[in-house]
Amino acid sequence: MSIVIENVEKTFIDSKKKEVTALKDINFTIEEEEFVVLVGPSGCGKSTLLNIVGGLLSPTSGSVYFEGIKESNPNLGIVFQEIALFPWRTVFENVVYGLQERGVSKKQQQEIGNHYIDMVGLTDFKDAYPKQLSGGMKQRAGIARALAVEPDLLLMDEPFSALDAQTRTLMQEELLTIWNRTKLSTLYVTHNIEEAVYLADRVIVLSRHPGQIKEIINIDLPKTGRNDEKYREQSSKYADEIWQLIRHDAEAALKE
Amino acid sequence: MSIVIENVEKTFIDSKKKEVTALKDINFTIEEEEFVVLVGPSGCGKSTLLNIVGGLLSPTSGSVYFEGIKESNPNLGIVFQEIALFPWRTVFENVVYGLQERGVSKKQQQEIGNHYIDMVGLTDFKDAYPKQLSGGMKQRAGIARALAVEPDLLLMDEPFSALDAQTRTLMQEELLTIWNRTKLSTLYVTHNIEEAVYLADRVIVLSRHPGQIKEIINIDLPKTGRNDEKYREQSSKYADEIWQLIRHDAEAALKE
Amino acid sequence: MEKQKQVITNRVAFLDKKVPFYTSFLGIAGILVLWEIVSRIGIVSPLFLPAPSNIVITGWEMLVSGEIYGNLTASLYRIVLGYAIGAACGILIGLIIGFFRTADAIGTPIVYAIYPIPKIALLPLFILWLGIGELSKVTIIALGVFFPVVINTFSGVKSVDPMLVKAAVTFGSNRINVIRKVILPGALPMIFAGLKLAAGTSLLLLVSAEMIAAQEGIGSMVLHYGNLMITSKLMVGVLILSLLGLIFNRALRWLENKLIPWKE
Amino acid sequence: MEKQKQVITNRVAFLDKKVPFYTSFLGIAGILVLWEIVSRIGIVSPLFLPAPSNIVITGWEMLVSGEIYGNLTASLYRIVLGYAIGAACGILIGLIIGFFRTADAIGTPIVYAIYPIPKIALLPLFILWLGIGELSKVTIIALGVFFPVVINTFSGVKSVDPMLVKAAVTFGSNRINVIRKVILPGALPMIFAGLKLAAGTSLLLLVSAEMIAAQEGIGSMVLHYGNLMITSKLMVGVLILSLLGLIFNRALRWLENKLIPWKE
Amino acid sequence: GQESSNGSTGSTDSDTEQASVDIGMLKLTSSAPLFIALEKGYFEEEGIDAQVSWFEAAQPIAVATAGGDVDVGATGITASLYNMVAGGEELVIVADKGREQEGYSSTALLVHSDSDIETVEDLKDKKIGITQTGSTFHYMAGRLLEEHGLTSADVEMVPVNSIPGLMETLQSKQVDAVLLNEPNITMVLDEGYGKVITQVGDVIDYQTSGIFFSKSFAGDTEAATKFLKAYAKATQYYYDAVLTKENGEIVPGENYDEVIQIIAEYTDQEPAIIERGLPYMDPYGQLLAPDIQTQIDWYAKEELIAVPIDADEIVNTDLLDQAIKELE
Ligand SMILES: Nc1ncnc2c1ncn2[C@@H]1O[C@H](COP(=O)(O)OP(=O)(O)OP(=O)(O)O)[C@@H](O)[C@H]1O
Ligand SMILES: Nc1ncnc2c1ncn2[C@@H]1O[C@H](COP(=O)(O)OP(=O)(O)OP(=O)(O)O)[C@@H](O)[C@H]1O
Ligand SMILES: [Mg+2]
Ligand SMILES: [Mg+2]
Repeated sequence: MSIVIENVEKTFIDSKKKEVTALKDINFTIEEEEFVVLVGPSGCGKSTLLNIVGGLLSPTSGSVYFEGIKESNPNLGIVFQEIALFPWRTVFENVVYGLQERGVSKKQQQEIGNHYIDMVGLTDFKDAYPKQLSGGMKQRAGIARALAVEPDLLLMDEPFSALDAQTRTLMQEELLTIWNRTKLSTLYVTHNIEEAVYLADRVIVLSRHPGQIKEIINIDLPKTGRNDEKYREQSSKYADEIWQLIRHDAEAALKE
Repeated sequence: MSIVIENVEKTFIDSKKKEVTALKDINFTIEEEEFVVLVGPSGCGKSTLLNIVGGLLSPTSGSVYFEGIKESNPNLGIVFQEIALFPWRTVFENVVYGLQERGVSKKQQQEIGNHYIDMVGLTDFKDAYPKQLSGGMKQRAGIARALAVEPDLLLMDEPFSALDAQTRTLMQEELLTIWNRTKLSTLYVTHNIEEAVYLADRVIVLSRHPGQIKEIINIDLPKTGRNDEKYREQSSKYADEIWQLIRHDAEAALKE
Repeated sequence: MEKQKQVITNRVAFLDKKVPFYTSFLGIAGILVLWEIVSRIGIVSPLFLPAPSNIVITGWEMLVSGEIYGNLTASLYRIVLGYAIGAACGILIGLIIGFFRTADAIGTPIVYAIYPIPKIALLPLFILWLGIGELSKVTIIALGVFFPVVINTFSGVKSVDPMLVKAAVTFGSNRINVIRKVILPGALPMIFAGLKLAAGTSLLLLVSAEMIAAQEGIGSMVLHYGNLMITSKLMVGVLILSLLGLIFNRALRWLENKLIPWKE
Repeated sequence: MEKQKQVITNRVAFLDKKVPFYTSFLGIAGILVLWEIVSRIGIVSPLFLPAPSNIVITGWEMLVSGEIYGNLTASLYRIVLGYAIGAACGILIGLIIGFFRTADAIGTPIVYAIYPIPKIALLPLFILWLGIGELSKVTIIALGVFFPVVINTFSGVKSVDPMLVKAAVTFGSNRINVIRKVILPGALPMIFAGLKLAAGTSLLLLVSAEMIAAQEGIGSMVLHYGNLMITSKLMVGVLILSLLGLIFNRALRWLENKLIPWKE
Repeated sequence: GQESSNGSTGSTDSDTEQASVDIGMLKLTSSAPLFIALEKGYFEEEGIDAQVSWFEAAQPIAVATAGGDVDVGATGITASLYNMVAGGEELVIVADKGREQEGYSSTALLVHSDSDIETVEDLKDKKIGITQTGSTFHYMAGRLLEEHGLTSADVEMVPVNSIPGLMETLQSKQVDAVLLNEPNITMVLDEGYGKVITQVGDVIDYQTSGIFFSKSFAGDTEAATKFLKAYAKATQYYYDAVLTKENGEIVPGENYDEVIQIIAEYTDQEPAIIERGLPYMDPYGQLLAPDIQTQIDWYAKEELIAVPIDADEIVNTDLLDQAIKELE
């Protein structure tokens, strides 16, 4: 099973009624059990692309499809940057939301819900409302919610960008641990180049105006232990390479 | 001239009316033209300490003083995490606020204001209101406002934490460029260890419960070009050393 | 040479200034005592300003005589019925124009066209249409409640974070479930804001309507004793209305806390 | 074997549904046309529901005859004066209790004790105290305006980001300048929210007071034609009041945009 | 709202002996004797410097008199007046200023001209429009009903807050009957939408309004008597001019036109309208003293006054008697 993004293009009408091309000629495939990371400067269309893949936006042309899948209605799990937990539901109720909507039995909801809440380490906060959680805990609940539907494709849009640097580092490690247990096909969006290098099997670098694929970089490092002394230099090289690709665009974005 | 932090201790009364010691036995000195960075896990008291030094909070015991200064009323410039620009003032009016309050003449306000707005690259946005600026531009205006009073001590509390990773990298570079021109004594708070290593002459690592100085680390690297290939390994070692000091506390903070 | 030392002191200490806890009581107690004294020693004639003690005693007598009971039930009937009808319609229509674009395009301009009319001005019209009985008064109150509620419900629906709708759809909700599980709870805080706003308006309309066209009710009682210059009984009426307003507000707040435990 | 292909489609497309721009007009226009027809062909007697065209014509006649002018000036005098006094006092006292802790401790409980009284209930009392002339009506309106304004001003002061106060102090402001340059502009948006809320209340109070105790004014004119069952003239009165409400609101919004250009 | 003006036109010579007296009143026909006294200089003759405070409503006059803001008040006698006295305010009623009297048209009960109501008895279960609760209209309606064997509980009294309101609601048939006074009765009859069922004065004698003295002015017997001498002269002048009857018909007296002219000037109204609404007044301004107790008893029975009071507390006929004696 793989997810094919084929000739995707997206134009918006901006506030001055002008047509703006946000994405153009986007073509790539997310293979089974592959972790693909999208990086690029602000406004290059990362979120737009992720939303199109997630079925939350229609492409102007082109299409996105699953290939070689049995189910007629593939499951998607999305983790949002804004977290988007339902404030009126407790952690548990949030996590099992997708299961409820699929008509899964109460008993199974309990089982699956508890399993994933456990996995993200929120067992003690099962019955807490989102407002009672810290930023890091909220995002973990968001991840558990996306995992609970056992998705065919996991989408994450800058899930850790609102967290402080230390929490972020710890969450990246945790995410990798979880991913190693689930091995979900994943499309991950980030601004943070170190994060991309740390997590990705493949990094897709976008340029802006219009958002196009500038480069696709395979990260040839073992999936775990990239932080170790011995890989540090190589990681740092990848990061530098990506930064050189983006830098110019990022500076331009800052001046807008 | 130096700034001495002597035996500072701070206790708060928490919501359950219990006394909580946020800071204990804090002793250090910021030398002239020194860039001191405070790092530590969430809730270790970084902001509390910075506020005490900035005269925005009273220490429970101990004191903070300038030594060997001529003026009777030392100038402070603070850059806040929340930026705290006055929304009803344009960039220019914000930047010259401190000058106005000191009774500086209109003409000099113009001169100094334009100088610092130029320095942070906001000349085109002089007359814009803060709501019209992006996050990065807002923070640059905040920095210009703090510099404009030509402070004896510059205080910065996580100034870049709300920015995206790429903007942050660019802003760090800019800050260093500006600092090299002004050479202000600076106390800088951050969660981000790479940032600390990139900017600091000295890093003070705090532990939590209560906030105490765990270690003071001198960064023996040239002030500019720490990003260069040749220093990258050394930087990375410093960062690792600091991370090992903090990690345990950071994990604990995440579970609260 | 001695080194110069410039200690940094807290310059925002004034923000933390505390006032003794009893100051709050002092204000109200002071006014009441002053008022009592002023009326007692006759600086102001009790005809114009009866002493608080006098008002309380008169109130008790009116309670015992059953006079309050009759007027209060008449008023309560009107306001409860009017408020319930107005709030129910307001929430319903607010949800409809909030969620369906076509209903929004048609309904919103109509709502905003009628909204600025001070509702009491319609009382004579309703008396013409519906007679001078309870119906016209209940309608006026319902109408006065309807508008703040419909507008707040509408804004509430519109202010629901679209991210949450997207999240719900992503996790498999159909449109009905989006309304039921996302739009409705998401709009609830704004709906309550509307209900609270409407509470004040409904009371104002009740009293005005009773003064203009009623023989019974606390409003007409106040006017009646005003005409008769029986100030202490007038004040009892005002006191009852103010208690009514207070209870109304508290009840809504209690309900809000029950229904929106997750509100920050 | 053919590979299976499952295309991902946009599941929130319903959020972007557009309605033709003319739908908004359709609603209002439809109602007006229906109304005109219903009255014209006599399904409903024009005595109860005069046709819109009839109302406009009657309005024009009343304008020419000067009848509207006299009543309108009487009403405008009352509401402008009452609103100005109430708003000025409300802002002033709101700032004082917002900024001085002691004033807060003393003043706030008093404000909240009087707040729930539906102000019109005080009209008979004010007639006793101040006579039946303009003063009692103006006072009622001022009082009705005072409370929402004072409470909003107070919350406005309290809601000013303490970070901004700290920033101002850091950059050398003394307390007076903190009030002038930070608290006041920071509270302005909330003050305007209060002023807008008060606009509706003041109009309601004006009409009620004029219906209860006045010979002149749009409110008493509406009641007068209600008593006479001259529905078209009554409707003209309602129309004027609704225009008054609209203009009032627009004027405040215009002022807000002038005074708070930095508001998001 | 009240405005002060020097009421004594013409004479500006300041007699040192003159006692200054503030009079609070309305621009209504029923204040005619005061207008006459002012206009014809009766007050100066008695050595009184009369100052007039014009009021817009009746109630504040009583309040001002009791409070001593004016020395003399001239207005209607309502439940609120009795409640004021019961509430500790002090004033005394000293003279007549208009009453319902058999044979003289003043206040009447009207129904719509289409109405099938013909007698007061037919009013059972009907709506009667009055101005306000506790007003003179309320009292008259109640007493009319009682004289015809009904009680106020048998009808619905609808307060419409104003006299124009009464006419309007009658015209649109929102009430079945109203009480109205002259000249409004004539206006209704002229427009043809109403008809008179009965004249109040034909059923009861009723002291509708009076002259009040503040406690301190009443205590100044000399000035009070002087004032009442002037007032009594004026009422007599008024009576002779407009209320004299020959063979049961009112005929214009010698000074008829002059009196109408004075009233028209003070009230800013057309003489033709004034002529229709000339209330009955006692020739010597004497109060219908026993009626005051009757009023108090009725209001008390209807629970319109909080604490029953004794008529003796507020009526003082001695001053006027003294004045009349001095005049003769
Ligand atoms: N609904 C919309 N209407 C008009 N233009 C839009 C809309 N959404 C996005 N755009 C434009 O499309 C471009 C891409 O936006 P997008 O949010 O996908 O970028 P991004 O890479 O996610 O940026 P960021 O890093 O800031 O999140 C931007 O120029 C943006 O202004
Ligand atoms: N006003 C206050 N009242 C009570 N406790 C407080 C107050 N301010 C801070 N604290 C407590 O003091 C400790 C230190 O807080 P501080 O904000 O200085 O930490 P920090 O290191 O800046 O954290 P962060 O990294 O999250 O900004 C925390 O435990 C906090 O809960
Ligand atoms: Mg994005
Ligand atoms: Mg902090």
